[in-house]
Amino acid sequence: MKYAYYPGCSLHSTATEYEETTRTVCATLGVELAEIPDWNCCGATSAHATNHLLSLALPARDLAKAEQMGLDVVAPCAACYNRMAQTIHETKDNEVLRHKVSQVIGAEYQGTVKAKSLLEVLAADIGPKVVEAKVQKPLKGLKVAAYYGCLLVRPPAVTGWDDAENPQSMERLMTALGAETVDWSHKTECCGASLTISRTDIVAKLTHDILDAAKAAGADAIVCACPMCQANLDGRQGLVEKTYKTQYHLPVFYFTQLMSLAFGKEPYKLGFARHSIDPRELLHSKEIA
Amino acid sequence: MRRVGVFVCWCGSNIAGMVDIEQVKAAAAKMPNVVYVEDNKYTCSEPGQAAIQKAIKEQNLDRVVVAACSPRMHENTFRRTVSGAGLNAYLLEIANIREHCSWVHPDKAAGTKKAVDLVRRAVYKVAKNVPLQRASIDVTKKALVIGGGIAGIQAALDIADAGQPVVIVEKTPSIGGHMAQLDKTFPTLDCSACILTPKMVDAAQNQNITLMTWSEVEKVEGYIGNFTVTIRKKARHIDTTKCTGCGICWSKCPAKLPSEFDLGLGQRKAIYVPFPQAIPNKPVIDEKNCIYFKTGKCKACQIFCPAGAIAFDQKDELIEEKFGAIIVATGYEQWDPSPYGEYGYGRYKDVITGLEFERLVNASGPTEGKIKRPSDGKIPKDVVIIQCVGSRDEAKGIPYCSKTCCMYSAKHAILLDEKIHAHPYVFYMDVRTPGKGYEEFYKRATEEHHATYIRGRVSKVYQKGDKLVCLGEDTLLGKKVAVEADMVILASAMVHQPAASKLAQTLGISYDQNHFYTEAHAKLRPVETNTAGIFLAGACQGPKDIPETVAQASAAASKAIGLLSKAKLETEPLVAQVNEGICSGCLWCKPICPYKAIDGKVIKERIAGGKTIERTVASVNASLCQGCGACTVACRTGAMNVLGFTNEHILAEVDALCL
Amino acid sequence: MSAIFTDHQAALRDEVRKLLTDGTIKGFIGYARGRDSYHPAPAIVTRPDQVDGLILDQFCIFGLTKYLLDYIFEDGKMGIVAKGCDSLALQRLITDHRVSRDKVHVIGLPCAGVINAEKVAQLGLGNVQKVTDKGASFLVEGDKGSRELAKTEYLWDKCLWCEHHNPAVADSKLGPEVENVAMKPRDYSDIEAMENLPPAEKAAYWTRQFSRCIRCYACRNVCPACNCRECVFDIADPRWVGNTVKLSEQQMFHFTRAWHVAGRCVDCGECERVCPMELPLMKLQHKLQKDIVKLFGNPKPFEPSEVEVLGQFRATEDPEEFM
Amino acid sequence: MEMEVLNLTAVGPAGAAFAAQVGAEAGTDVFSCYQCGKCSAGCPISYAMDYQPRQIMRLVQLGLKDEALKSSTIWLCASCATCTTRCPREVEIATVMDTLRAMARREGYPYKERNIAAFHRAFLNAVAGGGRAYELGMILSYKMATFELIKDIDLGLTWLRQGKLKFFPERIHGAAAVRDIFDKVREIERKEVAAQREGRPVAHEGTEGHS
Amino acid sequence: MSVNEKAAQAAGAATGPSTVAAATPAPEGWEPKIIGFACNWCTYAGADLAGTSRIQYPPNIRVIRVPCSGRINPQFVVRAFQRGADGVLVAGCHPGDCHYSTGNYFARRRYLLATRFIEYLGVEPERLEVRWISGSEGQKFADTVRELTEKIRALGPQRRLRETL
Repeated sequence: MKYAYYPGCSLHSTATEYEETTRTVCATLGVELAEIPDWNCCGATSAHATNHLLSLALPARDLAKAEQMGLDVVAPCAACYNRMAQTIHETKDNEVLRHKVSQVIGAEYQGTVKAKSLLEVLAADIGPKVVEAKVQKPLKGLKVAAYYGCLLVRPPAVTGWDDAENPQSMERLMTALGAETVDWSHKTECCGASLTISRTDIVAKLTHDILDAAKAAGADAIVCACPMCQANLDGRQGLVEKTYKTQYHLPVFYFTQLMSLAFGKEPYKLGFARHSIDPRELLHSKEIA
Repeated sequence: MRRVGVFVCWCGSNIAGMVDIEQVKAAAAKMPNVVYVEDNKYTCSEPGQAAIQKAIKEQNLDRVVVAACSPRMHENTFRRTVSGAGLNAYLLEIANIREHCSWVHPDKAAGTKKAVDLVRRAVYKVAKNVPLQRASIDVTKKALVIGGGIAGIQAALDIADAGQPVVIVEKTPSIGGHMAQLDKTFPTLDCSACILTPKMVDAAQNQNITLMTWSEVEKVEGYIGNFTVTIRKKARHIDTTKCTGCGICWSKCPAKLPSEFDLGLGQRKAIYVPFPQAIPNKPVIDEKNCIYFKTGKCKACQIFCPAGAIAFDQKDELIEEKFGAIIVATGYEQWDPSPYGEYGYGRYKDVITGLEFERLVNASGPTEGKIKRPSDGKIPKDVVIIQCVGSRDEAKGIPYCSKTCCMYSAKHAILLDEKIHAHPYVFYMDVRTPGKGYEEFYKRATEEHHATYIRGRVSKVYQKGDKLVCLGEDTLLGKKVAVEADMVILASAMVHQPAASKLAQTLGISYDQNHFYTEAHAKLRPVETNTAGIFLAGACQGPKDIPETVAQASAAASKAIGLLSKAKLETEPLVAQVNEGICSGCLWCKPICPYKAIDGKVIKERIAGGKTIERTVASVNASLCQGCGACTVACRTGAMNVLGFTNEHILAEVDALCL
Repeated sequence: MSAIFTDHQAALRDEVRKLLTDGTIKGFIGYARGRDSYHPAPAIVTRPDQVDGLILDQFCIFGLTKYLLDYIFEDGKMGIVAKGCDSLALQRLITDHRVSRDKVHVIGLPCAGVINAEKVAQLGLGNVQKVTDKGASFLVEGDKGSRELAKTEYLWDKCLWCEHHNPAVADSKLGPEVENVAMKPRDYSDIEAMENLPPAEKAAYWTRQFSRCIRCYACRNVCPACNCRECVFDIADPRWVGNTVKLSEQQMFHFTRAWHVAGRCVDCGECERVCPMELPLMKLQHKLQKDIVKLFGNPKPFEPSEVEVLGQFRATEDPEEFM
Repeated sequence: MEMEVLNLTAVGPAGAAFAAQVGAEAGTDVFSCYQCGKCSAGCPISYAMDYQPRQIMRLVQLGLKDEALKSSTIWLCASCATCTTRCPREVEIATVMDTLRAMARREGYPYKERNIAAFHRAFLNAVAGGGRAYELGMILSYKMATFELIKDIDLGLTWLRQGKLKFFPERIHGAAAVRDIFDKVREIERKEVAAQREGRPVAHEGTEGHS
Repeated sequence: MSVNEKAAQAAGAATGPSTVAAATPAPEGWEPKIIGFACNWCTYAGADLAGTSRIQYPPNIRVIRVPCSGRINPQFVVRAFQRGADGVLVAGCHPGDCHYSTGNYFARRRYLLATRFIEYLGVEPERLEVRWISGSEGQKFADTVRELTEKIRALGPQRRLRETL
């Protein structure tokens, strides 16, 4: 199984631990990643908040490169995945738009490749059975709340590979790793990542609601599949605790970190030190790391 | 030379506004065979029809063309008009210059040109028309009612009261339908069972009514007045002549399963009557779940049955019977709201449907009428009712209003307050109460029972502790609101029966995009189908409440009674006809006929030299033939034709339109 | 595959004589010598003494079955000789209820292919004396010379892909059955080439063909599937097809003729063979056959069956293109 | 403004044209909305908005362009698409928000949420400059634009220490190609706006953030 | 080929087949003449519904009402072309919905074959449209007529089978 790999900007900056563990997990599971040469930013929310054509053109340049490689794209970042899927969706049956986009990027974009999120590839294409077979150190006793956020599952017309209201793919992966999952209410609520810098107050409230719900459901930690979500839930947790005068201390993992851990990788190689809420104490207490 | 009169209708401004009537008249006057042209503001009105009759007499017309609305609208009207003037009813053609022209083409010049062409088509066609006579056929004096809910029961009782025999075919073990599941009925809050069960008993005891429960319609052949219906009488595994309905068998049966009648909220046995007042009060054995059928062991029912009525070896029976009329009363299903992931039906036990609530509140239901929430049996304090679940939601594939939910939600709100003093919060988009006493009933819910009505669709229901948080917008305030409820009732949509389209195909009737059966005319023929002799009653035709269902059932019954009371039926003469002179007798037409109306027959013929020979030709049974004409295309010679739509007609129409 | 019709000529005569003598048949439809050795003629014999005029040779291409239509109202049986392809034509008449099986006595003639007389006549061999089967070729000896002719080159095209070497309907057979395999697979490449032309070129091609038609109706008259008691082209009211010699009427005529035998054609190719203007009429029939195979999954569209392909349907399996 | 009576007849054809344009650009039928409020109820941010998302839809239906384009709602929308996902009439509300935002920017409406607009501009500047987002540079340029110098300094320093923020931007080889995309998009937009306006004066600030 | 060239080609392809057919220009004021054959129960009712719903469509079509799509002999279609129709619409109930239960299934077989055959004779395939249009599909009827009219307008007059004097 081979994919054109699109890391996206975050995985080269705030989320290097996601990038590293993505590569670790894929190597373990035999998913070959060929990084798209000279990829550019997908434009994220800012592009489609500004100009529709721009929001299609930026991902299209990357997709056109993947077309040349003849490979479907895998993107670990939910936002990048969503922008790519959106571009494919909108240009699929719209030849005029596809040509307009091709003109803008100065290369031919035909719409022949698919874009998948890393979670989809690992949970659906590879599947929990294969994952379970690779587990060396089951994550016994760890209770996680799987958090999907918005961009992995919405809008379903664009994404559509898991249930939009009560997705289960991450739960199935976590169960395969030996962890426990909680059924909770906020797994697809938005954390407001695109406002994290400009309207920190709003983000604090949204993050608070999510953390609250996870805690109430009895989770020890949150596991996610998006560098924005992780940055928000982890990085803003201190602010939330201060603003709302409460304590959570909920570590926020990338699902690939937990997979690597369960596959028996050295914990110190998994970037836990870069988390704002250090998860190592929790992992120690559960005798996982 | 024919003498054709052309009558151009204005239809007020409907046609005249968009088509130049004078131009059409002038063009018509020059068409072959046309000897008279006249226009009229409303040709279908009495003066309009009188004008046609006058012209037929005074101008000695032998053919008539009316250029007006669709023939589907007034062809029969004008057929009566011309026959009233002594002309054969079939010497008439309609040019549809309204639906196909003035209403769809805003360009008057182009529209007028098209109208002229359409008139020419009719003029050319009518020249080929010949007088046709209606034939008469016998009527089997018995009606079939498919479905034993309130619609079917009412229709059967009315037909039986008129002295005609009627058979009710019901697929479940008992008649009663959805109404038997309900607790109270709006707007009077009578107990549903109290008004339904007497009717069920009447149906069972009426000499003219035969009940066939646990039975399904398998095949329908024939035509109005003469349907031959094959009914599958499913094996009950009970000798109903011996069974007394004492109930020992189901008390002894060890196999417990969720009860369909209680929507899974209660249990039944593998041998069961669906509910205590079931009619007939004789059980059935559910083969799939019966321990004896699964393992060959048990037979507890047989051992304990004092009447010796258990018959494990009973088989399905196919019964063929003749009927003159069929009433379809197959009802509806409540929509399964699982596709609303955001409401958590199926995920949270205390999110239930309206029909489930009916069972919870029903004295003969699984909780004996105590409103307890399914998860922990707690009596709820705050209850949210969400209206339009499924209904009016195109994203969920149900674009229509289910019509009954506003009222039953108000009823649920009243019952919640009355029975357990719970506080009902009703999320609605519109409250629709167009019915006698309905608005007053809604008023009672809000004023006397203090139900909180919130205008807005709930966006999400989620569990928080032992509460279900319902997030909505109060759109009248423009504020997001949350209700922390103990139980949530989803007023789920009324949808078609799962097998509705299959039955439609068996019957040869049509259904709409929502799989409700289509009436012959939305306003003027609301209980008839396009297939003569088949009528509709109740929610199989579209969402309906009980009063409306009963009214429609009686209407359908009166149509059926009218049909059955005739000694003979007149048939449409527009059927296939064989020109025996040129028929080769190849009979390739025969397998194409859906009504098995074509067969070979041997005719005798004198040929050159004075010899008489025998040869086979195709022959059409005119009372079986419905005039579809599929056979004609298989006939290379053109020996097979359909009267009214002959090859001569259509070729002339093509030529007229291509001029 | 060795079978030479001439070898069975004597046996045929004997059998016909016997059948006529014992009253099994009241007449026999066969071949007689025509204007030269390449062109046999149809012959009807009713008396034993006429039987020696019957011939059989490797040029007996045309089917005789359609003559049976002249006898359907007469008492007694007619005899007929039929190759594999002719037997399909007979089946056509029987399934169309035009000829009743019990009124015809069929002498079957297993056939390894018929020589294209038009091609051989060009070779200047004079009147043919003898034909010998050499496996892949025929040795044709004429009074002005002899040649060994490769079957793949000198048989009629339809014989090359024929899968009906042995008669499907027969009361008796002349000689042993021959191996029933096609010499080459049925090939629709000429049809496909035609399909791939742009509309204007297709139109130009057919205009060239149809404008030559003289409406002699030979194609209709010879066709075993054109067996109506009264032909649509002869019916005046309604007149489906005008009978003036005009291009548009010729087109209508050829569309109608081809369409009327769509799914019923037995692929005998007689229409094209008899056309005096050499119109490629089988190009129409083969197009219909090809599509019937593809659309309705009927691998043998030219074998008459109880229900014709357009007289049946499969609700869910038939292609749906009209949504 | 709030106390004024909205004169619906005064909206006229321009209002209808606005509604039609929003529908066309967003590729959705704005008139399908029947004001059930499910969008607002599910919106995580609606509490902070001046108009509920449902009310924005209503403003668009009524052709009240100024009210819609001056609202904070269109800027606060985080594009989570919960509204679109749950809409019973299949209206793509999130796309309508995108459309209104782009329209407001194009037509020079004052940003109700200056900070959010500044963030988007800073982000795109970074992408247009080097082909990829460059968080530190972007954050610094955002802070220069918004004078929010102190806010988030803790988190920023932590992230720098953890290596989550880099001191130097990644530049891709195709940076020029990416910049070209921005230029072409701006050019197309300029032409389309001009065509739309047909002679009406084009009066708004620069069409692109990175200029 | 550059992106621009491809785009231009795609744009050209989108306007429909205009290659050979348009070689002879349409006479001034020419309007496509389209004959529709519609079954009484579905398509004719659908066309009526387009009328009652006031859904506008081009006035180029003239409908002949027949009981069932199974009644529509392909020879009628060729006759229409012969007599000068530029396009023909054959329409009936959706499969499974035939008022006579099976008529449209026979029609489907016949027209699967006839459309191909008529095309084979050199008539542009766009000129013969077969569609299932139900009684509730007034919009589909109007859309079908509009699309067919546009396609035929692009093709120009039908001369292939047309009777010439």
